[in-house]
Amino acid sequence: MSTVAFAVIAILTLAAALAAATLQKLMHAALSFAVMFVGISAFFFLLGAEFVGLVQIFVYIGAVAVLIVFTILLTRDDTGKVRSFNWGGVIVAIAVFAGLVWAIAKTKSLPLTPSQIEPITVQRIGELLMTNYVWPLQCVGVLLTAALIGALILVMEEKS
Amino acid sequence: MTLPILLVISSGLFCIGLLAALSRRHAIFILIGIEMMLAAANLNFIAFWRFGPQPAQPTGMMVAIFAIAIAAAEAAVGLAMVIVVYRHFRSTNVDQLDRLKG
Amino acid sequence: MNSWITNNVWLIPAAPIAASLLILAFGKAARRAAAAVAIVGQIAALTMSIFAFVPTLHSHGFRAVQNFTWFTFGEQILRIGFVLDPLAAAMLLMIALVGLCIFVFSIGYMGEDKNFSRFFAYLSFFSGAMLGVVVANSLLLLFVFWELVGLASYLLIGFWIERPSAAAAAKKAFITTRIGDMGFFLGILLLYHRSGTLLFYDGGRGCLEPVALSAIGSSVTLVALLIFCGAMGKSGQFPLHVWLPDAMEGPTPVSALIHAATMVAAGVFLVARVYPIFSVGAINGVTPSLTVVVWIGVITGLMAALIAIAQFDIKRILAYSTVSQLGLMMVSLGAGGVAAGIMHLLAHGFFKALLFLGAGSVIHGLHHEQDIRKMGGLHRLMPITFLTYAVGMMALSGVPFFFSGGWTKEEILHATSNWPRSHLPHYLALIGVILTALYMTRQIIYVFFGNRRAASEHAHESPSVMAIPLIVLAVCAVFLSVVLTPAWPWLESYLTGHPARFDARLLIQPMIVVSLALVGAGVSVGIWMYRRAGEADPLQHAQPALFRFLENKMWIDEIYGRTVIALSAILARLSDWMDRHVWDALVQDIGRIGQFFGRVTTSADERVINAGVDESTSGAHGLGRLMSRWHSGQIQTYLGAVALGMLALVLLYAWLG
Amino acid sequence: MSDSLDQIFIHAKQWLLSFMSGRAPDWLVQIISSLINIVALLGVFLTLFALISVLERKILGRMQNRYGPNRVGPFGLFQPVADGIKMLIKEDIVPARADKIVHFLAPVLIAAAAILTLGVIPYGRNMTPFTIDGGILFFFAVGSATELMVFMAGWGSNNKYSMLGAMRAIAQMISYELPLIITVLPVVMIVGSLNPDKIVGAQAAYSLGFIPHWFVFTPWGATAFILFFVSGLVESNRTPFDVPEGESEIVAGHMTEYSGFKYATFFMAEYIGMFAISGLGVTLFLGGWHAPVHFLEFIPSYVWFFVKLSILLFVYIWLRGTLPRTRIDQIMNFAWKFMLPMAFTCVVAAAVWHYTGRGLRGWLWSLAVIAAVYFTLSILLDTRRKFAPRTYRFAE
Repeated sequence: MSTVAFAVIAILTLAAALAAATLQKLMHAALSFAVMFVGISAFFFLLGAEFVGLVQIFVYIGAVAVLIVFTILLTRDDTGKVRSFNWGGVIVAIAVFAGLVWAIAKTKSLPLTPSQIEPITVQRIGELLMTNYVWPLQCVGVLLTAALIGALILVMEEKS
Repeated sequence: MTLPILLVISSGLFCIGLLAALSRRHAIFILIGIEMMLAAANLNFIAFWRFGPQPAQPTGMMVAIFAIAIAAAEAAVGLAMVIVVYRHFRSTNVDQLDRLKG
Repeated sequence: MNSWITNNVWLIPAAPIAASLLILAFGKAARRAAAAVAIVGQIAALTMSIFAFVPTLHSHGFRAVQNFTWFTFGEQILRIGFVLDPLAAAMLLMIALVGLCIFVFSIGYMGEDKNFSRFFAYLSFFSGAMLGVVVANSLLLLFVFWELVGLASYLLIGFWIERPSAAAAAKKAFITTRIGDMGFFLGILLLYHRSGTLLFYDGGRGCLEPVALSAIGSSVTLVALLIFCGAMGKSGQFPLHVWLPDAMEGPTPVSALIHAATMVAAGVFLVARVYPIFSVGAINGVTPSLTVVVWIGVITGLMAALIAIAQFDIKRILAYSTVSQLGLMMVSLGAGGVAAGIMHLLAHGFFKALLFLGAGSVIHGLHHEQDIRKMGGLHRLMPITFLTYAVGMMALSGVPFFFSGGWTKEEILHATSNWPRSHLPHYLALIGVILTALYMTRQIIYVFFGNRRAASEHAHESPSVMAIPLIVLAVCAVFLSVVLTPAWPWLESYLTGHPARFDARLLIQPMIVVSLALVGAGVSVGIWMYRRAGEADPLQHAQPALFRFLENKMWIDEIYGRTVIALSAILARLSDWMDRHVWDALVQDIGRIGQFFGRVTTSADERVINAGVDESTSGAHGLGRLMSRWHSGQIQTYLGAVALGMLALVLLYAWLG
Repeated sequence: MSDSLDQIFIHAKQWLLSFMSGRAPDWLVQIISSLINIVALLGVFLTLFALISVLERKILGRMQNRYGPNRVGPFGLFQPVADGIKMLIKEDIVPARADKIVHFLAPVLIAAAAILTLGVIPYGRNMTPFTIDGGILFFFAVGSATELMVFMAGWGSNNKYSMLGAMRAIAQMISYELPLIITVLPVVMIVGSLNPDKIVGAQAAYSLGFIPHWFVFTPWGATAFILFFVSGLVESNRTPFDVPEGESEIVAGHMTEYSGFKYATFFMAEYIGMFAISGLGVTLFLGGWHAPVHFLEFIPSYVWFFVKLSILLFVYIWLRGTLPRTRIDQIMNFAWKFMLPMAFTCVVAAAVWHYTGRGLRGWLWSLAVIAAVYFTLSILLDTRRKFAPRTYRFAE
């Protein structure tokens, strides 16, 4: 059952990603991008990282995707209509993919089955965030504040 | 569901992100591509955590959580920059943005 | 016994640094608040220093150490810490007290400056970093604070950034000290490599404790000399002294704080701190590294004293005097008189700060005139400044019995006379003492006596906010002598850990007589020579060539300009030439190869078009464009290159592993 | 007796599943079990939707001194059936220049997201359809997707009114999502879990037998509940925050270009969103399915839940009948200048409450914190001047 689910999710995610990368209309690409994140979150659920999956949906679909569509709205221009595609990128991407797959295939020692564990509860994550990872957490907080302020200052209209 | 397959999927995602970042002229696509690559990296973190020798320690999850937070910040700033660039150049086509001097 | 401050020594440097950050956060407008915050921070540091001083009094050889892990990478655990011992406590007290006086003085001196609050931010920052140097218990932590001190000094020397000379002086100071710091850093690395620790005291395992010292082995001399390089840079020892006189471009309180009382003393302090490294394997108190220290110190001391005689800028004279006194301290350290050197350092901190602030007061009163030939007759117009300046002058010249400098100088002479290797440093030090008295007499006659010259017509006494610090420092300079006398060498015993006894007979010693005679000789020669000094210097009349030699600082700057700097200029031209003719040509050739490929693919394209396959033409066209755009400056091209590079790395890694 | 009544639905489900066990593979049983949950959920809430849609009109009618629907069936109760039939057989119009796929997907996805959020709320003892460890987070994660759907609706219609409405909706939803989530934080903090069942469990006790330990009875809880409720109003685009739909200004906002069943789907999604957010409010602050006094525990738990839910829904309708529409700038100012600071204050007050011993002392302390911030804010925002009765000056 989970194999079937896995296969479905994998196909869905990759298809959505491909759509996000190649669709002509920006808005469709952005929406496919959101779908892809749902797929990745589903992977996280399957792998037992429910919390990360939920955070991913929360952040990407609730915030980043909305930001992207807003930006698309604010920067509508006609140059988007011109067919503009760089085939060199395709080659590079395929080369990188082939290289990565070759490297993965060449590595013999990859484990095939996940080890059995207790599910990681949200409480445990919270405790870790407040103990072992408290400094990274603070840093990320500062980073997010700085990014917020920076983004605001960037887009503020200049007074004339 | 084995680690190699997961890795192949995530490298596939990564390369599609790379494709978007390299091939599309619109600045937003580059951002989308970068977010995709970050997501692929997150998938790798989670996969390695789950299949790794110490899954009781959720280090991979933690890194993924922080990576998501940082990616969000990056997206916010990146999109703000796209808007500023658009205001300035009336274009979001990265081909036309090769001047250092505004 | 262990009060809370011994466990929280880090608070002392933290207070001024926090004040500094706070001031910077306020912004430019908050002038009063800036001064208030800086002074509150400094008072906090002073109070805590006093609290830290108290427990060190109770037991001899007191030492409180707190170490903690900074970070871990792999197997290596890097630990840093703070230490409180008599050396640190005495330095803390001196720095905090002198610093406070200078802060207060600066309110008056810098009153009209438009960057008033920035000045106080830098001052506080400097003070905090300097206190940090003193309490660091790890060579690495010390180095960090050391560099912060260097940064603060750079910022403060170049404070009046709109003056090109100030900017140049700041750069010169930064680069010159950096040369020394390079050696220092190499020394740290070598020490870490050999001993595996950078902590000074670590319950028997620190790098100043026997186990680690014996582990260093034969390279100990090299380690010591490399560390001494850092000390030479900071303390302005020959041949790295050239930056210190130029640093007088900074505001006078800065000169007082950094380039007289504290920062330049850091080098002496460093040598004293790591003294065990210098003295490993000493025979009769002599090691190769200490011998180097002695000779460097002697050369510096004598040379700077000579140059000081022929200077006309009131601050430059003091600057060369500082260099000379630092040389004396180094001599003392090298000759085995560690306590004497440190005592001179402490006493010097007070009276040299006093002299600089006095000079500042004169400069302020004369509307920023610094040339002593244009001063004169100020002893009536500026009585407080004159009296305090005279106290400082006598302390510096080493007048015995009543002034702190006299006793410490006498101790140093004592130490040098006992040095077994050679007696030459001793005699040279004696000459240095005479010269010190001579140039100080010259200066005071020029400035305060004689006719009123051009600049002193409209002179006025400084406001009380500037006068009070002068008085406080003068009182310190006098009363410090109480604890320095050989009859009751309290400070020495405090530093060395041997109990002190009162013995009035020790007041009269041969060395006292000698130094009294020397000082007397210096002063009377000075009075005789300069009694009728006018616009032109008597020495200039008598020995024009010699005077020119000294006035131009023995042409050391010029020598550097002809040798070191010229060499680096040649190197820069060479690399510029390489850039233009070799690398650029290479890049262009690569570009031509790219173009060639482009042409090849373009011609291939045309054939494909002739074959008439539409889809593949656009593909090949894209490929051709990709090739010909090899150097386009497009962000995506770069991204692609990055991706390919990553791919290469992955492949390499997979292939190897 | 009361116990069996309480668990009657659970037993019924187990009875149904008992036919399967042994005969079907495990995964099939799992799927069937989930399907039963889904069907039950849909059945209950679609019925509730129908009921509320007619009740709203009736109650509004009462408030506005008119009858409301009373033609179809007894008391007009079959009105929703008639409406449904009407909607189904209406022509489905898609604008010619619309982005057809997006236009089609928007209502579908918005309804799906709304229904998904229902899945994690505990409706009664052992009656949580899907137990997820991070249930609250799930709720908000799925709920935040709604914004994207609204945007899709606005964009897909290719109509400026639609786009404007969608922009307004997203702006206010994003602004109020912050206070909404932050007011949930104190509860999560105090309970130490994101699991809705545990949150309900933490409110189970009673003091003196009749004061329930619901979070709404603490100062921070009460404040947070009010803030939560207001944010919920905005999130479900209800009056007085129905600017996005503002019929009199921009036709019907992002739903302008929808007709027939798609429009009905939007409508349904909106109501279901309202149910979900009220249900979450009940779970977080009003003790979930617990009875208000101890001796009433014999009444089945799900009854209590739905009673509380109905009361909240009545307040929604009541507000709609009472308050006029606010301006968009007022909404935004209110969100960022008042709601957000107060929400943070709730977090602080909850921490104060916890560290002063959760007793009467903690109660008073947290009240003091909230009052202090409230009055400071009211001074800073100068409410006295802004919200004083207006004086009109006429040309003389």
